[in-house]
Amino acid sequence: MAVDEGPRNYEHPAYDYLEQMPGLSLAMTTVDKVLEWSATNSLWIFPMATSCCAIEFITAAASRVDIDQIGSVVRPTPRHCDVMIVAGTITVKMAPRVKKLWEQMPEPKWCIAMGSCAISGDFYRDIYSVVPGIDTVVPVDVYIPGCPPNPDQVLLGLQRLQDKIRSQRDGVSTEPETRPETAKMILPANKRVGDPDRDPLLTDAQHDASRNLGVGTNTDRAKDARPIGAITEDEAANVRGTVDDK
Amino acid sequence: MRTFPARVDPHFDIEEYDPEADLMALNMGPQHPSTHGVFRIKLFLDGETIVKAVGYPGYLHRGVEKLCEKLTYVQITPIFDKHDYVAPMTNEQAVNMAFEKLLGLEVPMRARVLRTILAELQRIASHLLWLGTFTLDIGGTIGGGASLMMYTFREREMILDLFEMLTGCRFHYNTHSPGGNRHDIPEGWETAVKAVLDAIEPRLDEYDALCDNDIFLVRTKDIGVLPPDLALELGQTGPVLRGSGIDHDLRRDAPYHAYDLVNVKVAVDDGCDCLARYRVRVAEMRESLRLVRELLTMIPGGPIIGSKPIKSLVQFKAAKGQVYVGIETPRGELGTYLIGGGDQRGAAPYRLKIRPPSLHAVAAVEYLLPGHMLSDVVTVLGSLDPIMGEVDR
Amino acid sequence: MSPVVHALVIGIPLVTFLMGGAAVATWWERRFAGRMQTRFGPNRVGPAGLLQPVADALKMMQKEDIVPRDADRTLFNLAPLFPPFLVIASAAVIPFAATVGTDGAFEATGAVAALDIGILWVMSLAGLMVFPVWIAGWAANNKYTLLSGMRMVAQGISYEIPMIMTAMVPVIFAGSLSLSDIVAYQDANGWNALSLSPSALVGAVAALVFFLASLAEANRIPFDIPEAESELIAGVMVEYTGIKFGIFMLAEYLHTIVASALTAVLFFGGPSGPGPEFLGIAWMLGKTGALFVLIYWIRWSLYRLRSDQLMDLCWRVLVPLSLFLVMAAAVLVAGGFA
Amino acid sequence: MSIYEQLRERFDLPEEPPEGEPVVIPVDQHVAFATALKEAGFTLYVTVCAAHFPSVQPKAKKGEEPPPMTTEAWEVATVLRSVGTGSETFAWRVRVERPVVPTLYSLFAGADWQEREQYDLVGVVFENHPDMRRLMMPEDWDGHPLRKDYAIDTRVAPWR
Repeated sequence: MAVDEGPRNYEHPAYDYLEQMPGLSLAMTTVDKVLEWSATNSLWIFPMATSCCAIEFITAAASRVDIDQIGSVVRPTPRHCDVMIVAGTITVKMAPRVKKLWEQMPEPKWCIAMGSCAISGDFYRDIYSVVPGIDTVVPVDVYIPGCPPNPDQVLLGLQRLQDKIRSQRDGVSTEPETRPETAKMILPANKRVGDPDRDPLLTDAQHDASRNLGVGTNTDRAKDARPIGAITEDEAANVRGTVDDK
Repeated sequence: MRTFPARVDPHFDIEEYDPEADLMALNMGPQHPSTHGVFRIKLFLDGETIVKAVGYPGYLHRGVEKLCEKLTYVQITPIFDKHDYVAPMTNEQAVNMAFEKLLGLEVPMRARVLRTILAELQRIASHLLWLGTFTLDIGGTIGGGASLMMYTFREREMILDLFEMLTGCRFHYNTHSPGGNRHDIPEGWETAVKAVLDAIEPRLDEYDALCDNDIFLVRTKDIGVLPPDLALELGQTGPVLRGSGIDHDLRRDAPYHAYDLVNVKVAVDDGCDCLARYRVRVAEMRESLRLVRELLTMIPGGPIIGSKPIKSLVQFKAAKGQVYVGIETPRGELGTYLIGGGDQRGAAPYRLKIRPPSLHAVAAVEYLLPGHMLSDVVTVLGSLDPIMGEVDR
Repeated sequence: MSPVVHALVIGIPLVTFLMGGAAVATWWERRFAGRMQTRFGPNRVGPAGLLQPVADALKMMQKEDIVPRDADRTLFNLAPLFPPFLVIASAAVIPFAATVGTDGAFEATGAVAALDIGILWVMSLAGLMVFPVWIAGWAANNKYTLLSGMRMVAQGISYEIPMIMTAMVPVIFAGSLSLSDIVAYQDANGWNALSLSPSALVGAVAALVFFLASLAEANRIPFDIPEAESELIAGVMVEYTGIKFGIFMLAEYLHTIVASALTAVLFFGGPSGPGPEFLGIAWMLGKTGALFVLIYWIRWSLYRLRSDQLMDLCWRVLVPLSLFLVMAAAVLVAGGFA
Repeated sequence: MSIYEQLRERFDLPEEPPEGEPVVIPVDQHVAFATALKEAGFTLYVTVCAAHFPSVQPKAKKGEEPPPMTTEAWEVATVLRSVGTGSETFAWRVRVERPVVPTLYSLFAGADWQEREQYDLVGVVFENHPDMRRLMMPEDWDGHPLRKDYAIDTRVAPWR
């Protein structure tokens, strides 16, 4: 699921028609300016709101900050939106849905990672069920740091995104280099449940594994796992009643 | 004696339903504007009437319990801030009280009174947020609900400002620790609290008036009826249980902090429906306002944290055993089942089980939804006030 | 003046006015909601945020046009074309101005096509409005849009009945199906909903029922269950992107404006009012604007009804009431009280 | 008479309640114990907590043979609460060497999701539960994360 962070230069098909029309080439720069102005000033937001940052994001839409000032409306369906704000921790169970929702958004689209959980996973980073940063799932344009960021930082983040869109359209910005974590990402070895390409034997094996509780005995994952979390004998000895003294 | 309809069997086989019916399976969530986060409900609809509802939590499972096994007691508090992100103060208190009970630490009186004030302020803030999002569910994001939400967020900001004065943080405070509090009351804080209480009190009446209209009543009355016996069996606590007519509040029935110093009047409503839960929460806000006013006059002097050095881990060496501590958060009984002695030095929990009130509340949707219309899903779910960070942990 | 020239001379300004009005209405609504909610609303784009609708429209035109894989492509693309067309067509018969006729009497003019059966034209077009919404809901092949479309059809065909019934009350009073005649009657005998004659009582109740039914037809809170965001996310518009979604939004605002104008014409005298006749257009704009503000005031203050409660209200209250109103109006006219 | 004394008459319990931890009862008395408590007024279902105790090698004393490995075990603690003024909790544990414990679903409907969660995270199967599926983790997840032999940063393709 490595993310393609290549330059995204989506152009509406109407541009082609406009450019072919005689006498319009001079006007194109002006038209471009107007279109750029409209694109930056009407950033409709799709809130991918999962946890704490969601509350601060709502606060940003409420009285004190009010992101509606710069024309940002929150719409609950991805089809109407330009910016996806990922606010909160994304888990392994949720990540495929985020990817799907991102793909349902129409181009041109941007993504903002709000809060340290969405940026890197924060202190849940190393936990089995948490995605270490949403930029391993979708390409991120602006990071808003904080845990959670203050509501006014959301407004600032949107304004930074406006700057980025302007510079991208004017051709003065370059895409950042790929994050090392993203480059190291591996493709899913096994297809997910429900995928027609998934080996049916695999499903049966996993089913059995969880049924007879033979966890950690014969799966590849157990071999790869570093046993940081495994209990030591001293730990176990501390627990009353676990060590059979007889 | 009020009679309730027969209990729904949430495990009934959908194949056995009327074969003539044209059923539609509709997935709500995990990304849906009204599921309060990332909850997913699978609905089987006959027309617009719900035949069966199946809940799927877990889209925000962050492995907090596993993480706590790797951290020492003092390191766990900031994790707990993120867990019920609408009421972080009471979360910190819940887990720290479990540690104090296991380690045998005494909390100074000043810290106890301060904790009570913080808990009550947090209760007002949390219920204000709930009121806003509940009306948002009924009234829509472009509608009357949004207007009320903006108002309640204005008042919630005032309380967050108070917390920011005290701890320096808007949201995740990390102000409690085993044995006491970190941040002492700053100068002028009491006056600021009084000013905020005076500002909020008249506005609560306005919100009551905004909700006292026929549309709100027909949308909430007799919707999501939860009989008292089922509420107890499901382990409902807090406003959901009291909205089912059961007079149970840990602040009065099993006092902790400084609740034995004040007389807590428990709001109970035996309507058992969404409207009853709404009434209980609004009455609780007024009661909390009164409690904070009363407690502000009785803050004693003295230290805010126990004399034992909490940062030294050596003293926790003997911390073994298993304790359960539950306190009354805005959503109900937040309990911590703690098995001590995980680390080599005994400074970390061996196993820490959080008892989230929201998980119990949200489990009730399978019982409450069948028989209702599609529009009632959001009303019922909103009235249960689930916080997904707490449900999934 | 030939009918074609007449239609162009009045129709082009009317369409421009309606389109511009709808654009300003989006800006105004957001500012108004902001003011109601102790926040600002759009205020950075252009002076006082006035260019916000322009930016939104231009942005929507630049967006990618997505048709879902499983959607019915033809119907999906066809559906957004109809709503604005139907709404503007129904605005064609509404008289927006007043003049002095050849015999010195008051005459309501300014309609693009002053049909003698104006009210029938409006009502039949309003009846057609459910089709594009149903087509959109069906074609997108999404369960939420399907539910929304079904709700729209149920609500549309139910609320048409009280709407048509109560529209018959001014028709019975004026004895004509022409909107100009209805306005002229009101200029002579006082507004239908607001005058000292005994018929005003019936007229006022009829105006209320008609206004409620038009709210339901235009999908405004508290009757906006087809587009209930908290349940159905965005109703039939869930799958539409870019300018197609924009056209749906535009049609919603147009529909609200036309519903306000129609209520003003039928029950509040339309372009008639105190003062000389050339003020008629100002009166018309003022009344339409006032009703428009009222609709949005209601929208940002009230909650939403449930779909079965909506049907209950229609079939148990509004339909019997409107039948009674029609009978009462007939009795009043027969008895010579109106 | 305290609730503990009442229960001691019917069940085989120690003379005094153990200090600092809940009482342990045999697994075959689990449901009967819960029924007795529910009849005695502990009607509010609070929580269930399963814990995993893996097989470990205890420390050997100097010059002695190392003691035998402990057997792998699971503990399931259940907490109930009485309602109203003077509310108190009662907790008890069952300790099993095979992770199978009878369900309390027939007594407390709330045990449904709680026991599913414990099955999902710790891997204790609750017998006769009507719907023993995973609650938190995806349906195709391998293993039970809160078991002690499950590493916290277990590899999850494609992220780690």
